[in-house]
Amino acid sequence: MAAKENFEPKILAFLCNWCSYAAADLAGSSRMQYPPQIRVIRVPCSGRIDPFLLIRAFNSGADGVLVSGCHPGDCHYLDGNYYARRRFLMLKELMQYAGIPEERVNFTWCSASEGKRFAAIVDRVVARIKEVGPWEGFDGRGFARREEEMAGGK
Amino acid sequence: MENKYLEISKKIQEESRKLLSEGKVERIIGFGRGEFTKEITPIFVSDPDRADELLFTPECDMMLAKYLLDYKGSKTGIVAKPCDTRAITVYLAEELIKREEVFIIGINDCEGLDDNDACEECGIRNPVVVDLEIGQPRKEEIDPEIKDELEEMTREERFEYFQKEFSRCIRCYACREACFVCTCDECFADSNQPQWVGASIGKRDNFTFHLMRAMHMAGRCINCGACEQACPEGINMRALTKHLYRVAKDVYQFEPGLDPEEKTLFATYKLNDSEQGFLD
Amino acid sequence: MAVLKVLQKDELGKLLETLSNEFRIIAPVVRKYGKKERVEYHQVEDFSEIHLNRQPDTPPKKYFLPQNERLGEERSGEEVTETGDRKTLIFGVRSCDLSAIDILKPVFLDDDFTDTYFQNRLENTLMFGLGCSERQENCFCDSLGINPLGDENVPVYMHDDGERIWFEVKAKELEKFFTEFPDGDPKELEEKKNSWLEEFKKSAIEIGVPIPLPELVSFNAPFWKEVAANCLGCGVCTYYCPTCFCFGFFWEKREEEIDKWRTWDSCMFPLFTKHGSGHNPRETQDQRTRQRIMHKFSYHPSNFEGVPACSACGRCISQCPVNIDLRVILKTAEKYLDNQEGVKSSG
Amino acid sequence: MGKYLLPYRGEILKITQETGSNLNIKTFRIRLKEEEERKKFKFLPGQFVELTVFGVGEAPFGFASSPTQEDYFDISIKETGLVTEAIHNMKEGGEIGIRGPYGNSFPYEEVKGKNLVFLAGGIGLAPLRSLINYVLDEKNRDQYGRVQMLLAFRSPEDMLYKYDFSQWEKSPNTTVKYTIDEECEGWVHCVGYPHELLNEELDLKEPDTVFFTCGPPIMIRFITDELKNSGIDPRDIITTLEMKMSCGLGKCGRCNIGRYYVCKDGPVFDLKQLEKMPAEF
Repeated sequence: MAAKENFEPKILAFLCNWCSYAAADLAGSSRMQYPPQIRVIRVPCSGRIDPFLLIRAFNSGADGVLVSGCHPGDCHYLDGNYYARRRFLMLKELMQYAGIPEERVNFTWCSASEGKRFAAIVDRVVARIKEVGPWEGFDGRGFARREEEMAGGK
Repeated sequence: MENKYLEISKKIQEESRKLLSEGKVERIIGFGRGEFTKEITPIFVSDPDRADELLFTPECDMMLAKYLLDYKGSKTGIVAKPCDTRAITVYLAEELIKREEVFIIGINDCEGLDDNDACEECGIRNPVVVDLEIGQPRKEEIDPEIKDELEEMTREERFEYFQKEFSRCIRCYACREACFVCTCDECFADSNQPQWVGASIGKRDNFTFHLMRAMHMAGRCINCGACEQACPEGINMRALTKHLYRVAKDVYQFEPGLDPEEKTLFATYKLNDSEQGFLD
Repeated sequence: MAVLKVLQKDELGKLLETLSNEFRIIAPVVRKYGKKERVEYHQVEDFSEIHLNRQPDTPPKKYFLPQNERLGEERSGEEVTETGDRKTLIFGVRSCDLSAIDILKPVFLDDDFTDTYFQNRLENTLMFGLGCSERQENCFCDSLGINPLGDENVPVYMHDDGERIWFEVKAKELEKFFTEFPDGDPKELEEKKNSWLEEFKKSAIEIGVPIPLPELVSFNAPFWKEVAANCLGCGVCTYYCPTCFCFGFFWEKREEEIDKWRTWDSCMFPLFTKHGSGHNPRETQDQRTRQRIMHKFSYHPSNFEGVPACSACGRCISQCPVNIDLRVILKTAEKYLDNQEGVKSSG
Repeated sequence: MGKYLLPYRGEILKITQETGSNLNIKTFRIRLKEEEERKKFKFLPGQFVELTVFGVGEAPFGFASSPTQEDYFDISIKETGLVTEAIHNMKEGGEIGIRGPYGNSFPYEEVKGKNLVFLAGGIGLAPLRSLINYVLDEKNRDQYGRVQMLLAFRSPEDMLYKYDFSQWEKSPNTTVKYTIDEECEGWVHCVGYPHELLNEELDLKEPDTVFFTCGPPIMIRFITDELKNSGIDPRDIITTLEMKMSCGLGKCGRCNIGRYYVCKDGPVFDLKQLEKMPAEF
C-alpha cells in the first residue's frame, strides 16, 4: 500500500448549489483554510445525485466521494434531500457490505451560512480517506490492468 | 409428482379451460413441460384445448410476472406462486401494469421450490393479491430470518469474496432478464452515453455491474432467487440484494410487494428517516 | 494407419506427465460453485482431477476465441499474439466440440481477411478427441451427421470403456508418447464402438428439417412468435454455444496507452443491431431469436457449403434459464415447412 | 488494408462545416500518415472505411470523394452518437485511425455508356458524391451518358457540398435539381419530397438509364416503389444500405440481412437483390 502520510487523496465533492456550494464559497471568501484535495461539482440539489455517479467516481480515479446538501427541511425544492437521504443510506450500506471502506463514502448537510462547518467537514473527510489510503479500484490493482487475468486463459 | 401437486395442476387446468372458453382472458401464462427435456418451461395457452398442458410442481422456479409486461392492453391470466403475486404487487405499486388486465390464479400454501434457497427465507406462503385461489391458504404466519452467510467475514474478506465471485460472471445478463424488477427500456449496462460500466469481463467491470445492479434492487427486490436460478455460472447473486432487503426492513420497516397501495422505498420518504452513517 | 494403444485408467497420469513436458495440458475438471457442480476445461497440473465421465458444461471455444482478447495498442498497429512457452493440448474433447472448431475455421481463415489471432491459437493448440460411449444430457449430434465416436482431422482420438482408455494415435509425431503402452486389439474396440452406436440409435431423434432452411419461407413463417414467446433475451445460449462466433470491440485505458479489445457479443441483445439513429432492424425478441436459428440453419449453411453452424452439443438447451429447446424449434419449423408446397423437406 | 482489426494512423487535413442547421454535418479531408501506405490505399466509389477516434471508439463511414483525387479522401459525418461527436470535436491536424476500404462498390464499370440518375436525401448525398465526382471527372465523363440529379434536403441550411454545385451544373449533358421539404422564403428551386417530384422534374423515359439513390430508409422505400411503378427494371435501381457494423469485413456477424453481410456483400445492392432478401433493414 502506498505510504499513507504523503498520499494526496482525490475526493469528488457534489455540492448542492443553494446551500453547500454557497458554504464552500463562504469558506473560501473568508479565507478559511481547508484541504485542496476536493474537486467540487455543483449540482442543483442533493436529490439530483444518482448513486451510479458515486460508484462511477470510484472507476474514474477518485479515492473518496462527498455529497453535501441542504439540511432536511431547507431544500430549495422542498423534498429533494428527503428522497436523497434514503438513496444515500442504502448506497452506503451496499458499498460497505460489498467491502468498500465506509470512510470513502461521505454524506452530510451544510447550509449556506455554515462556512466554518464546511471547512471542518472537508478536513474530516480528507483525514478519513488518508486513513484508509488510496483507492486500489474494484479489481484491487489500481488502474493498471493485467492482460492474462482478462484474456481467455482465466 | 406427489398428489398435492397433481391436484393443484388438475385444478389449474380446469379453471384455465373455463376462463379461456368463456373468453374471460385472452391467454394464460403458466408452466408446462419440455417435449424432449421434460423440464419445466413457461408456456402461453390461449386455446382451451391446450389447458391440460398447464401444471404446477416444485420445479417451477421462473418468475412469470415479467411476461405480463409484453401483453399490456389485453386481459392475461397468470399462474402465480405467492412470490409471483408479490412481483405483480410491485408492478401495481409502480403502475407498470393495470390491475384489470391481469387475472391471477394464485397458489395457496406454497411449500417452496425444490432447489431454490430463497424459498427457505420466504414468509409469504399465500398470494398477496389474487383473483382465483388454488388450494387452502396456509393458516399460521411464518417470518423466517433472511440469513447473512457472510456475517463472520471482515470487510476485506467480503471484498475479496465478491471479487472472486463476480470474476466468474460472463455478463450474459440472464440475472437481469430473469428478474421481474428489471424493466428498464435501456439498461444502464447497455448505455454508452454515459458509459456506466465497461464492457470487459475483468474484475473491475464485473464488480461495478453487480454493485450497480444491486443498487437498482434496493426496495424492489423481493428475494425470490430467480436471478440465482437463472445464472448459468452459479454466482451468489443474492448476497448484496439480501443485505439491502434487511436494511430496508430494519431501518424503514419496508418490504416490497406486500401492498399495491404502498409506495416503494425510494418513491417516498418520512420526515424522521434515519441518518445513520451521515457525517453530523 | 492409426496406432491403437490401450491404457489402464491409472496409467493416464504417466502419459499426461510425459505430454506435459511439451504441452500445456487443459482438461475437463469438476468445479463446485454454490450449489452448482460443473465440469469445465481448465489448465491442469494434478492429472487425477481430470473428469471424463460427462460432457463439459462450457465448450473449448474460449481457447480459440476468448471472451475478452487484447488485439493490441490502438495506435501501434502491432497485433498481440500470445506466445506461450509450450503448445496447448486440450485433452478429452468430444466430437461435438471438435466439429464446432471445424465450423469456425472457414469463418476466420478465409483468404481475404485471415484472423491472425484465431490462426495463431489454432496452430499452437492440439486436441485429443474423446468418444461418447453414451448420449449426453440434451445432445443430438448423430441427427446432424456428426460421428459421436470419431473425427478425421484430430491427431489422437480416445475411447473410455469404463475400465480402460483406448487411444487411436493417427499423428506420427505423437507416437513417441505411447511407445511404453500396450497395443490394443482393433476388433475388440470395433465391437465396443458398435454397441455404443446401437445405444445411440435407440435414443436418436430425427431432425428432418431441410438444411439450409429456405430463407424467405422460414423467415416469414408465423411460428417464431410462438417458439420465442418465453425467451428472456439473455445471452446464455450464445455464450455457451461452441459455434457462436459473433464479436464486438471495446477500448480499455492502461496508464498512457489505450488497448483495443475484442469481446464476445450476442444477437440476442437489442444493442447488437441498434443503429446510432435509434432505428433497430430487430426490435423485438422473436426477431432476435429467429436470427439465431436462421443464422445457424439457413444463412451459415448457404454461405459455407451446407454445413449448419451447430454441432448439436445441447448446451443451449441445458443452460437456458427457461429451458427453451432447440429441437422443439427445429421440429416446429419442420412441421410448418412440410405443409408449405414447393418446399421439399429431406425428412 | 490496415492490420486486420487494428487501424492505420491517419490525419485530418481539412474540416468543412457543411450545414448551418441543428443537423450538424461536417466533411473531413483525411489522409494516411505513412507515405507508402497512402500509395497502396486504393478505394472505389460506394465503399466505406472504419474510422477510429483514439480512446473513444470506431464507426463505419462511406467515402464522399472520388478515387480520382489521389492521396486523400473526404468523409461527411453527421453528429449523432459517441464516436461522431468525438470526431466533430477534433481539429485539423488531429490524428485518426483508418481501417479499410471495405465493402463492394457502385457498379461504375457496368454502367459505362448508360444514362445516370442520382436521387439523394440529406447525408445520403455523401456516398453518391463519390460516384458523381468520379463520373463527372474529365477523364471519365465521356464514358457515361446523360446525368440527371435530384438532391433533396430538409431546408436550405441542411444543404451539403454547395461548393460543388456550380461545377456539377456546368458539366456537359448534366442537369441538377434541388428540393426541400417545405417552401421557404428566398428558395427558387423545387419544393416537396423527391418521390413526388420524380416524374415531372426528371426524364425517366430515356432507355438505358440506371438510378442511384441514397438517403433515409423511408425515402429509399418511397423512391424505389415510385421508380418500379413507372416501369424501371429493379436491376437498374441501385442503393447503398446503412447497418450497424463493427468489424467491416464479414466476421462479427452483426450487419447481416438474411445470408448476406452488408459490410462484405454490400453495402451497395440493387433492388432485384433487395427484393429477394428478408425485410430486415
